[in-house]
Amino acid sequence: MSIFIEKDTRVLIQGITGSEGSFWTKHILGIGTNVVAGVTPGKKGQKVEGISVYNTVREAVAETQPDASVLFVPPKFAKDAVFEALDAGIRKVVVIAEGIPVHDALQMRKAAMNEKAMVVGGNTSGVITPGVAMMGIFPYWIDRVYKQGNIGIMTRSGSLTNEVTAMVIKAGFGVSSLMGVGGDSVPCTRFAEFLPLYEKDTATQAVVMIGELGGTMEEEVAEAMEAGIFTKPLVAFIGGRTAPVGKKMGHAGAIVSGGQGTVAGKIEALEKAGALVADRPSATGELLKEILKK
Amino acid sequence: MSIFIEKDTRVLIQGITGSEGSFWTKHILGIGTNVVAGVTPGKKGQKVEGISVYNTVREAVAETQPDASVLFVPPKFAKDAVFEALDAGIRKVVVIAEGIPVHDALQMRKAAMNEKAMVVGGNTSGVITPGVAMMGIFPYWIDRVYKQGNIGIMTRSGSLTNEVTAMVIKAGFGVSSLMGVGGDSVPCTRFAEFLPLYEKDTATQAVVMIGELGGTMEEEVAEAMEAGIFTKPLVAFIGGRTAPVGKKMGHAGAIVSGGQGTVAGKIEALEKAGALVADRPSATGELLKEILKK
Amino acid sequence: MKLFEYQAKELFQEAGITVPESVLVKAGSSIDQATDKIGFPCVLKSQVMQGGRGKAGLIQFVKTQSEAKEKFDYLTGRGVQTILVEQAIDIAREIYIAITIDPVDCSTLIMASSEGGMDIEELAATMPEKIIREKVAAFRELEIFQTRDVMFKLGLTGNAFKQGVKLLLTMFKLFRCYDAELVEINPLVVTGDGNLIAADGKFIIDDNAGFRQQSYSLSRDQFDSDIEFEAAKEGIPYLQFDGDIGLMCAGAGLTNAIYDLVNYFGGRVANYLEFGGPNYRRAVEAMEFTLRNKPKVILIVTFGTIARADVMAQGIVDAVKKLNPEIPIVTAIRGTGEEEADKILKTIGFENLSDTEDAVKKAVALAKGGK
Amino acid sequence: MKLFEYQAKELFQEAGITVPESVLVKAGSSIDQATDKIGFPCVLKSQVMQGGRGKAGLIQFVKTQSEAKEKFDYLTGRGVQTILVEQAIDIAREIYIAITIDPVDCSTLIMASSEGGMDIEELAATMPEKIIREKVAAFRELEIFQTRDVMFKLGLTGNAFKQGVKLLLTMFKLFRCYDAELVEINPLVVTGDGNLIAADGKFIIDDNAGFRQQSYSLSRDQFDSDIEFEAAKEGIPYLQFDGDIGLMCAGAGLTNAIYDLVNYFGGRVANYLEFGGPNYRRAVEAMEFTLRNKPKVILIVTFGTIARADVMAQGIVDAVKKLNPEIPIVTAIRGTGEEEADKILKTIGFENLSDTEDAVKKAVALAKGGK
Repeated sequence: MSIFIEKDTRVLIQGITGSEGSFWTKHILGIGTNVVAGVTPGKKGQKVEGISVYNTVREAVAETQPDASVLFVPPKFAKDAVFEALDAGIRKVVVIAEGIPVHDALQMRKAAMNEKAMVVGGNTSGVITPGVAMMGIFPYWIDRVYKQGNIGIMTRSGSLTNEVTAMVIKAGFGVSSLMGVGGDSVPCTRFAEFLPLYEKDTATQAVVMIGELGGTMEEEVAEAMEAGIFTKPLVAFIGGRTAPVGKKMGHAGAIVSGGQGTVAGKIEALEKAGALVADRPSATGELLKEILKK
Repeated sequence: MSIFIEKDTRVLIQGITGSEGSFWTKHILGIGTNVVAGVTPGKKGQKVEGISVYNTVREAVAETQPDASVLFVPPKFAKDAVFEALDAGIRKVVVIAEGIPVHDALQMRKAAMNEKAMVVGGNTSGVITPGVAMMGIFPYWIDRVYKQGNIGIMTRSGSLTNEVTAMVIKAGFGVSSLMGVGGDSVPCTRFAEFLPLYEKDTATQAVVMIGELGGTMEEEVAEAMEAGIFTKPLVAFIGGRTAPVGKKMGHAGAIVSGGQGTVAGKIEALEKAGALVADRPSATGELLKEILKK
Repeated sequence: MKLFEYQAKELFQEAGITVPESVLVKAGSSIDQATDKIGFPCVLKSQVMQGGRGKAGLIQFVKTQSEAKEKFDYLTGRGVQTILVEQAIDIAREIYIAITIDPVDCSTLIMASSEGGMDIEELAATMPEKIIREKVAAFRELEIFQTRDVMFKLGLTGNAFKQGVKLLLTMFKLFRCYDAELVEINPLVVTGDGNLIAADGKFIIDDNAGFRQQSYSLSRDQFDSDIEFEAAKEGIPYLQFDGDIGLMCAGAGLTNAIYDLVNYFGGRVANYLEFGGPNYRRAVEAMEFTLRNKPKVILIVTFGTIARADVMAQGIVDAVKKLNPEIPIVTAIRGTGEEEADKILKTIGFENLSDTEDAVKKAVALAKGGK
Repeated sequence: MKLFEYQAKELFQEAGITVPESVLVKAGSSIDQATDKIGFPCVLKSQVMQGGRGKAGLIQFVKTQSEAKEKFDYLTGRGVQTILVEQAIDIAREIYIAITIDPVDCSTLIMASSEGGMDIEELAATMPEKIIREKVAAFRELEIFQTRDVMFKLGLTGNAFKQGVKLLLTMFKLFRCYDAELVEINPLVVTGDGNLIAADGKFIIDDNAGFRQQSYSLSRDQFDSDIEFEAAKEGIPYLQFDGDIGLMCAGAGLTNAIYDLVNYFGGRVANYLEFGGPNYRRAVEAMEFTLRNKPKVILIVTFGTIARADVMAQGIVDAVKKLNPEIPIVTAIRGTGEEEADKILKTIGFENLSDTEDAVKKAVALAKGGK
């Protein structure tokens, strides 16, 4: 079971003929994902790793009925590609591109909300159900990170996800659904919006959230827990505890302004809501054990 | 009973201090309408016919909780005024202004659809429940036209409405709710969208539709009848039977292009759906008698 | 406001849409400079509002200087005021493309067809499946993927495809910026070397948006008659017909209905004139225009609310006194102040009727020489 | 890209927002021409990125020529490169007004307060009820009624009200057109004679939208240090601190976590440098920048997918050979190709660690003189 992508989810790859697109198509197929079609305008009739390429998403949808689409398109075309997927009726979209203009992201998220669709990203590694399928760019072949299990992981980061997930695995757990919310200041889907899905997912026993300074996404998770929308155990690691205020360190989303989005504030809110917060990545595994014993 | 405005409907008047606004406020009050507030930016504190004026609709709503608003604003500001009413939570709006740009009207109708609101007009005399209340500019004091009764009237016209309604009254009927859809090519609410309201309105026994050449509104009414959405008797008069094709005669909406919107086509569709169509205004009353005998 | 072809093409060119090279020549001047610049073969295109210019002989293809002069004289001889002299283009394919509105779902509607050159109405009637439709909801923009979709469906490739994407985005911008009701290119030509050229252009700007749009002056060629042109300049809606009953009515819907009733009772309308709305105090001008097409009778029917019956009646009295029309006048001026109107009209011996059909029947009888 | 005050005001002025009359003067040139033009009293405003310029003495009010020269020398003496000489304004009231985004409901967020001059963060903390908020959903435009609402709430009347409506619409247009993350006027001054003047301006343009925005060249005054400025020109994210452990990490999130871990284990960071993403093949430049703040140890931690561990390891080997750093280097380069990375690093005697905490602890110990 998964909250986003299953063995039989019919996956479309937009931008499949590009260098990134074709490289990752191989790996997306490698893990076992059910890729049904690819799209690159003007490349109709080509094949990538045996997958048929169409000119438009509408064509691909008419021919192959995909349920979900992962986008390997440059950031300046991300908005158009998301709109194209939504227009064609696709309701699950993953946007890998890093460097999407904020104003575009606002429209992408709004369009997704209007269509009751879930657009994940941008600036994300994507979504993976280890051992089953993925829409994204995960090194699933590294066993000490990508192992199947009962822990849902949601993250704003890339490399740090590998780091923290490795600690979860080391503690004896595995991953049900890993959702990369992305590192931008306007992610199209926010942490708290994944919670109802994890809540009803029988394969997920607990959730690990890899957050960081800036924004209010972690606070929203605390609110959802307080409101009873999410009742499973949750362990968080929040990066940027000691980051200097006002400096844009790393992710676009990772900036503190006006006393909002401080790590201290996030930790306080989460602990008040019943989450355990790891003070360093290596503590995540132990806290998971602790919270699951309760 | 009425499909839009009752004795106790709390009515706001936007543009109340203008010459048209203040003139018609007197008459709107005269028929018995429950006017609770007026709005003209910058005129807060003034009174018009004893009605308090506010600067913004939000203020008026906070203080007086109107349910509906009638707009006496120039056509170039109609869109802004409609958006202001919708923004403040008002879900029934009547737009009198003639000469609203088509692109503005598209946005007004779309905004109304998004908010599940009913915006009537523009270029309309408005809405009246004779003997009870009105939001518009009707000479309700002319008895041979504005008499209470059981016939719903919906119309694209102004003067012609007086003409046809007089014939309905002459035949011994009265009017339940008269809805002026307006003479523009993009009315914010279309004929067929009033039908579900007339259908469930116990005060309405039959409906008279005053249509004209151009557009597809009358055809949509026929479709609604065929689909069983509207099952009460309907008599129509359609102006422009002999109008020369391609000439813009009168209303912006009254133009035939590409074989669409001809009076002949409208009559055929309506008769097929079970409506009776009057060949001249004076026939309307007789046809009403005939159809109600069935 | 419907623009002339040359005005539409000016807007296209400013916005970056390729149009054929051309020179505008006025009747009365010489065509030589234009043909010197454009060269041969070229096309003389009459700048008139009339549709079907080709069939009507209003577009002339010429190969020589003498032929150009001859056809130019022929066209101006037919009353054409302005002629666009345009280079002939190397046509490989003709495409239809237009933007208009859909009032039901509030969208901007793009229509395209690989069967260019044909009238869209004709196309809709004969080959509806050949019409590509693409919609843009109110508050939304035309997205690039939509333009690609249209161009793939039109079967464009290479340069023409890229130009098509850009062209459609540009047309859309023009449509929104200029408050257009219609922007149409028909035919949009794919040339032998694979470029797109807008060979014709229709552009209708919403009159109601005049306050925020650049203004075009009215010109005689936009109208079918002198009287219509002059009435339009005065802001009085007027249409000229070939009957003998002059209508002065108030309210667009009522005027249409009266027009129908005149025909219903066997009469024929000389003109349609809207004497309501902002013009209800302008009886003198309205009657002057009504008299110009030499009707045998004037029929005045109103049923106004804002346009007060008494004010209109007084206007008619003044007009009659000033203009002394030597034809009968039938009035049915009702609505706000109608009792006062009856009295006012009585002062000049007019019996103001209350029933519309009675008034129409009387006018028809009078036109036929009865009373 | 955060613009300088004078750049923000240039955009304001072009768009029709009134700003004080001013002249820009570079360090090293004379202020005389500027003050001749502007007159006295006037204000010398240092064009630096730093907040709280007033308190820091970077804004100087001067009344005479000699005072102007003195303060100019004082400011340039403190390293300020560019000074805006601006007329003093007659201040009746100060207003705060800004536009930013709300990422949760996807709206453009207008914030205003009649308590101008104060920092919005300060205001939010001390008088949140004084902040007027107005939202515009994505795909929608700012409507006039919304601007009126804001101006009424700000208590503006007459001319200032009308100017305020126009100003806010203009700010909104600038915000959308320029892909801004923030457009702020604080204070927006109501003058004694009831006009609005933008006395200060903040403008942040989204770096990700560079492809469709006019470009501003990077300047030293936008950065806190020379190294940060030079790294930015090279496209390498770099921040300078005052510790002794130089970080070369890949991935923003991981780098942040390593920064925390160094502090956690009692170390202090000398610099933050992102050696991932597009820069993972640029080990030599990255190490050069890392060495410039004279760290006692370099800590390299990565866990990459696209940024291959073997490529990065080889880069480190090349950099060490080329730069010969005389300080210890600790590596934990993991992810795609990590086994190969171990082997590559072994060729220069490095033991590539697999555990992040081990690596951090080792670096902290080395910085403290241990091993």
